[in-house]
Amino acid sequence: MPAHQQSLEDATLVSREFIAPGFWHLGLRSPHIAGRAGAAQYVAVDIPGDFAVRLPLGIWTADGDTLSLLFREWGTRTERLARLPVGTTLSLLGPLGNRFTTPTSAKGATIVAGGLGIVPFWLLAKEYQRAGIALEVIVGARSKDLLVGVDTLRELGITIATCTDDGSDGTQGNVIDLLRARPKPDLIYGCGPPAMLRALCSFANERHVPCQISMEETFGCSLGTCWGCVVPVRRGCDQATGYPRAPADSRAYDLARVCIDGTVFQAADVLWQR
Amino acid sequence: MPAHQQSLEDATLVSREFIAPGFWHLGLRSPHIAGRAGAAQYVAVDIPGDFAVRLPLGIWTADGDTLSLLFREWGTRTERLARLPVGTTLSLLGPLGNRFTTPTSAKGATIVAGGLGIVPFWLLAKEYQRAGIALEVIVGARSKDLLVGVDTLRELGITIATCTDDGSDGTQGNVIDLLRARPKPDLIYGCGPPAMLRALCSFANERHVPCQISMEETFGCSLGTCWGCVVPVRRGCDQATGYPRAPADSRAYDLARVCIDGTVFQAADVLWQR
Amino acid sequence: MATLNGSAQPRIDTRVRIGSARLKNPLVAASGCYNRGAEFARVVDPAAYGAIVLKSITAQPRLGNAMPRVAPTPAGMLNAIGLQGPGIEYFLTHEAPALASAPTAIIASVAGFSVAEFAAVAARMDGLPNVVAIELDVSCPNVDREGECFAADPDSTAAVVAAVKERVSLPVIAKLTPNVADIKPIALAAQSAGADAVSLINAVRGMAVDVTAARPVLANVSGGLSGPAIRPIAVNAVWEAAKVLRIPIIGMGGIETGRDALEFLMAGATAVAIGTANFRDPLVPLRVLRDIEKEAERRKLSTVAALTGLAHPSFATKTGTR
Amino acid sequence: MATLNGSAQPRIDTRVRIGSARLKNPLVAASGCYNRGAEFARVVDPAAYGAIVLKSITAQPRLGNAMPRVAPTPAGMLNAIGLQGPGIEYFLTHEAPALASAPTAIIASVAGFSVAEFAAVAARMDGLPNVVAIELDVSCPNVDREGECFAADPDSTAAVVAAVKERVSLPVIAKLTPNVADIKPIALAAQSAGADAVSLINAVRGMAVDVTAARPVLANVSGGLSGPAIRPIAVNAVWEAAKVLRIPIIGMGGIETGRDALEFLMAGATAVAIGTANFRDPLVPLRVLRDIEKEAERRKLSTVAALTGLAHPSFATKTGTR
Ligand SMILES: Cc1cc2nc3c(=O)[nH]c(=O)nc-3n(C[C@H](O)[C@H](O)[C@H](O)COP(=O)(O)OP(=O)(O)OC[C@H]3O[C@@H](n4cnc5c(N)ncnc54)[C@H](O)[C@@H]3O)c2cc1C
Ligand SMILES: Cc1cc2nc3c(=O)[nH]c(=O)nc-3n(C[C@H](O)[C@H](O)[C@H](O)COP(=O)(O)OP(=O)(O)OC[C@H]3O[C@@H](n4cnc5c(N)ncnc54)[C@H](O)[C@@H]3O)c2cc1C
Ligand SMILES: Cc1cc2nc3c(=O)[nH]c(=O)nc-3n(C[C@H](O)[C@H](O)[C@H](O)COP(=O)(O)O)c2cc1C
Ligand SMILES: Cc1cc2nc3c(=O)[nH]c(=O)nc-3n(C[C@H](O)[C@H](O)[C@H](O)COP(=O)(O)O)c2cc1C
Ligand code: FES
Ligand code: FES
Repeated sequence: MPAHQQSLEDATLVSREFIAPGFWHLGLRSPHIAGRAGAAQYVAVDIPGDFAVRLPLGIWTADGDTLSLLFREWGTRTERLARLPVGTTLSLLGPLGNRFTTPTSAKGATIVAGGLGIVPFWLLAKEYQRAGIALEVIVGARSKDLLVGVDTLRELGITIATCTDDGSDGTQGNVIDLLRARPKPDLIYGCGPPAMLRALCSFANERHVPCQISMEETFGCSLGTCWGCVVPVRRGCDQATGYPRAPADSRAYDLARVCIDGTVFQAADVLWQR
Repeated sequence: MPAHQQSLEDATLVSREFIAPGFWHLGLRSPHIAGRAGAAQYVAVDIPGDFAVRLPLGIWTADGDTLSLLFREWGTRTERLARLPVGTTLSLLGPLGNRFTTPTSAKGATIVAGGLGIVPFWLLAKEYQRAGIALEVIVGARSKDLLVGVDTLRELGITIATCTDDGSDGTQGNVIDLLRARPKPDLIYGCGPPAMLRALCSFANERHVPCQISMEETFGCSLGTCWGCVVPVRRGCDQATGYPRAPADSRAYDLARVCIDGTVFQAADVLWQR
Repeated sequence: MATLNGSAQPRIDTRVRIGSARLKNPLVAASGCYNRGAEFARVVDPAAYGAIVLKSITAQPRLGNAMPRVAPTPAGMLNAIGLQGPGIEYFLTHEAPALASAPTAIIASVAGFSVAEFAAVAARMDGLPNVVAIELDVSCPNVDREGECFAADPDSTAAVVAAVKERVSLPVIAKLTPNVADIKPIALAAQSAGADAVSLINAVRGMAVDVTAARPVLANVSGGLSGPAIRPIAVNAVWEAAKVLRIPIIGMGGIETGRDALEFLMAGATAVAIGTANFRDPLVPLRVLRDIEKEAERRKLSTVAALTGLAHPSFATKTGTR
Repeated sequence: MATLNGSAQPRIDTRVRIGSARLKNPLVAASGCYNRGAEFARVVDPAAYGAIVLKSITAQPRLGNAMPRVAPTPAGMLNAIGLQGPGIEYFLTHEAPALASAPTAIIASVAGFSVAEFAAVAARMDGLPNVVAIELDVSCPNVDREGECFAADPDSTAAVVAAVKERVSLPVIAKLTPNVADIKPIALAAQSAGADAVSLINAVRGMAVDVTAARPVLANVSGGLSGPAIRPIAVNAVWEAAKVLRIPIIGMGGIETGRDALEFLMAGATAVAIGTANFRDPLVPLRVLRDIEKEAERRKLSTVAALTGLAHPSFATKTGTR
């Protein structure tokens, strides 16, 4: 299974681009990881400094021996990462996690991204282009300045509908509003903040549209061993959740690890409340 | 008092040179500090990484807006420092500590350095050259591979006698042996490991030769506030030791802070045993 | 003298109260790390601090421990200075007069090895120029009780606080150690005995081994761990104490940034102290104060004091005093 | 599969003894950080470890705490997993059989909320394939004694150890918490009750505040601090315990390099465990073992065991058993 071929690789920072206040785009030469990266996979970065655990970041683009990261300055680790000079060597572990799957039978699919939830979709869009399957993309954010990566995705020749809560870019409203206003999609992919994903899952589940979402939690190990990143999923679902299971007698779910059993889950399998 | 004009300066690493196994020479553009550096002064370096206190390192050369450091990989901080790429910005605090003084009346002086104890003497040699006063230099080490910086000092046109414990360079023996074999000096400057300095002080004190030594201890603050770096000195000596004094009733000494009351002390003032 | 770019006029009220003492802002230079600020004055104005806590003073002069006394550790440092100091007599004669020209409010710190020693030394600190409060470093071994650390025990802590309160009129702050299974009973004992505030935390017991020499790095073997490494331990201590206390807490342990200080304030501290971070960045009080003010503004609060306990459920039901 | 350049054939004997258990080398993967090693096997051979300690198993299945359960901190991390696990029944049926093909020796770990629970679960671990010892995570709250942590109290610790010793034949290791004023009485109580070794230390209590959201980062509020930040605290605990114990100590807390591991060995540990560092660098056991061997060679020692206690005065007078 290709998702399980991982490398610990010393990558070189080859480019560093400020794309909007607080948002950065880094290029890293990392042949082993770039060559195997799939949509929704991520790398765990050992940020130089006083950090004892790696930082998980989604793989944005991957081309030849280079991959790129698109991230926001959230806190201490991402701030540090944003300030490293080109030429720095960074230890990466990856590609980690499972991938979005592209059903060979698909007639077309809709991507729904919220803010930086756009990250897994450059690689997915490339896959769809290769497979010649139609794709529509909806990207939303609170306001225009939080809509990043859209231009890069458009460069692939993809039509993208945008929306913002405040109407500063595209339609005013959220991605679910946009989705509702359209014909029912055959297949949905989603990534974004928890509230958006939850609404997206309700939408898809109510209409019985197959839907894959890529989830996020705070990670410890990024490797599946610390059990720091769990999400309750329906028992007996697709995900090979491994142990430990929820107590069989009381709850009809397993706790899956986002880092290794995901980050991709079927909307129908995710249980949003415990 | 010039020694008290200090800066907190963002310096740029402009050169990085491996000079012998475990020994490095770094050039730093740091105009404010380089412009004011005196012999035996040091900088406190904020090494990037998980270090909560600054690393004290002696100023080796200072020329125009650039100063250089000559150091060994002792442990985690110096190892990290040795691996920073040229172009890195480093926060320096300095120049710190007092300086060797050059008596205007001096006819000549002898420098005695052990290993990396050579560091304060490039600046002192320049001062002596400017003042036109004769200088002889003795440098010793355990073996040839621990004798660093000697060539740079020779480039100033200075004659240097070397000795090693194992005879792998210069005379076999230690610096005190060499000193003993010569005419009594008018003035001695010393820097090196504690055992050497102690022997040097005995030598100078017994013969009533004025002698200034630059001492070293593990520093916390490098600023004179943590009291982590004290050395007992004769009460009423040159050093403005500040408080706290030793109990007046029981001990005839003060505890001086190496970081701010030193690093330079008069051999006659240092008390080697408590 | 350094100032920070973009540090505009304070738009919010930064004053805080520690008992009857008023500090112009909630930043305190921690005991043992700042002397009276003079050494820092070459790089930063020590008046940036709302108060400076002096190095703890003992009855007798003390030489402290043998060298080495400090050691760097990951994200921290160990110190085993051993309460070096000139003793109260020398302090009063030679140093106290200079407090009249102190750059900011002064908190005197007292350490002792018996209840009587604490009371006697503290009494002589009362009324010194610019001294607005007295902090009791009860983290030293209690010779009255077989060398156990005062602050490891509620009764010993209470005994020291009560004895001092009887002799001084200034607000009294008990500085507690984190080297206990539960800080709450100790903090409560200090409060019941009349403490006007508690300082949390003193350094955490730790040690390092020099593996080249195969011996402890510190001559004293063990020492106190300070710096960012201990911040989660310190924030937890403040949070726990804030569950049960009415009196204000001065939080400390590893503060290097405004974000770090906000952790303590939101966990229930009224003021914060900064120690080790001064050694790495003397400008730390300027940065921290600016960022605390920014956060208060962002939250549309008119006082820094309103940040206290924001993350703490206990504060929803508490009122005024902090 | 990664290997390290320059790691030559071991020239010295790396074996150590923990009670009657023999480990091929003194490196142990810490409980809760390594599962059975399978996840790491893609990057490093888990057989690099002399033993792997399993995640602590409880009597009943447990879902653990709500999310978030982990948080990065300076030179460390906080975790509040809350002993998530399938419970002993599920473990025995579905997981224990796979231990037959474990890459190295296995140490089972038991957690419980009453003395009886510890004894019952431990008894069922005795005799599982490749399991060479049983570690007792006595750092959980004791429901028999009003929720106080077992390892905060010598008697509770002794009660657990004694009850387990009666039921199992494998060596028993008591894993103690650093959240106490003095580790010595607890360690001695474990030894007197029959423990064959102690593990020092479990994570240190701490917490972090999310200042943007103004709430604790962890849903559980507090958690266990691990990683390099706590190393000085851990080395000190080992040093203190080594003053009074005859039984071997497994030292842990922030080990990332050979130098770090040597601090523990020289302070008195017979073996060392590595937890958090695996997350940052899965190759850590290779690096650490190579560097420990190098140090033993540099000192012309023929066994790694001879490094134990090198910095510790108590060891000059002790003999053989470690
Ligand atoms: C599999 C995976 C892939 C990821 N990919 C990306 C990516 O491609 N680009 C990217 O920018 N981030 C990504 N993240 C998120 C990133 O790893 C986290 O935001 C991380 O916490 C940032 O670390 P930090 O130390 O900089 O901030 P922290 O110190 O952890 O956080 C600082 C502050 O920001 C808040 N915060 C942190 N992260 C988030 C968040 N995600 N949403 C809302 N608030 C937050 C915290 O609550 C806190 O107040 C990914 C996370 C996972 C698990
Ligand atoms: C004022 C001053 C000026 C200095 N100037 C220089 C300089 O110009 N060049 C230079 O190389 N160093 C210099 N030093 C020494 C340097 O600051 C220390 O060696 C420092 O401890 C190295 O930090 P580290 O974290 O790399 O090693 P640490 O982790 O502190 O030490 C690692 C190991 O090395 C040993 N060790 C550390 N330092 C020394 C030492 N000086 N002698 C013998 N053993 C030691 C320790 O015992 C330990 O085993 C100076 C120190 C002072 C106080
Ligand atoms: C070098 C040094 C000396 C200290 N001396 C004292 C002291 O005399 N009295 C005291 O109460 N605390 C003393 N402390 C503890 C600090 O005041 C503070 O509580 C602790 O260092 C945690 O804060 P920090 O991490 O910001 O340094 C000292 C700390 C250091 C680092
Ligand atoms: C995510 C995580 C989970 C842990 N779970 C357990 C556990 O179940 N039982 C236990 O005894 N210790 C547990 N620990 C503690 C570790 O075994 C170890 O004692 C501690 O982390 C210190 O070592 P380190 O700094 O090398 O991680 C856990 C630690 C972490 C980081
Ligand atoms: S982050 Fe450790 S199990 Fe997922
Ligand atoms: S290093 Fe702090 S007083 Fe000298």
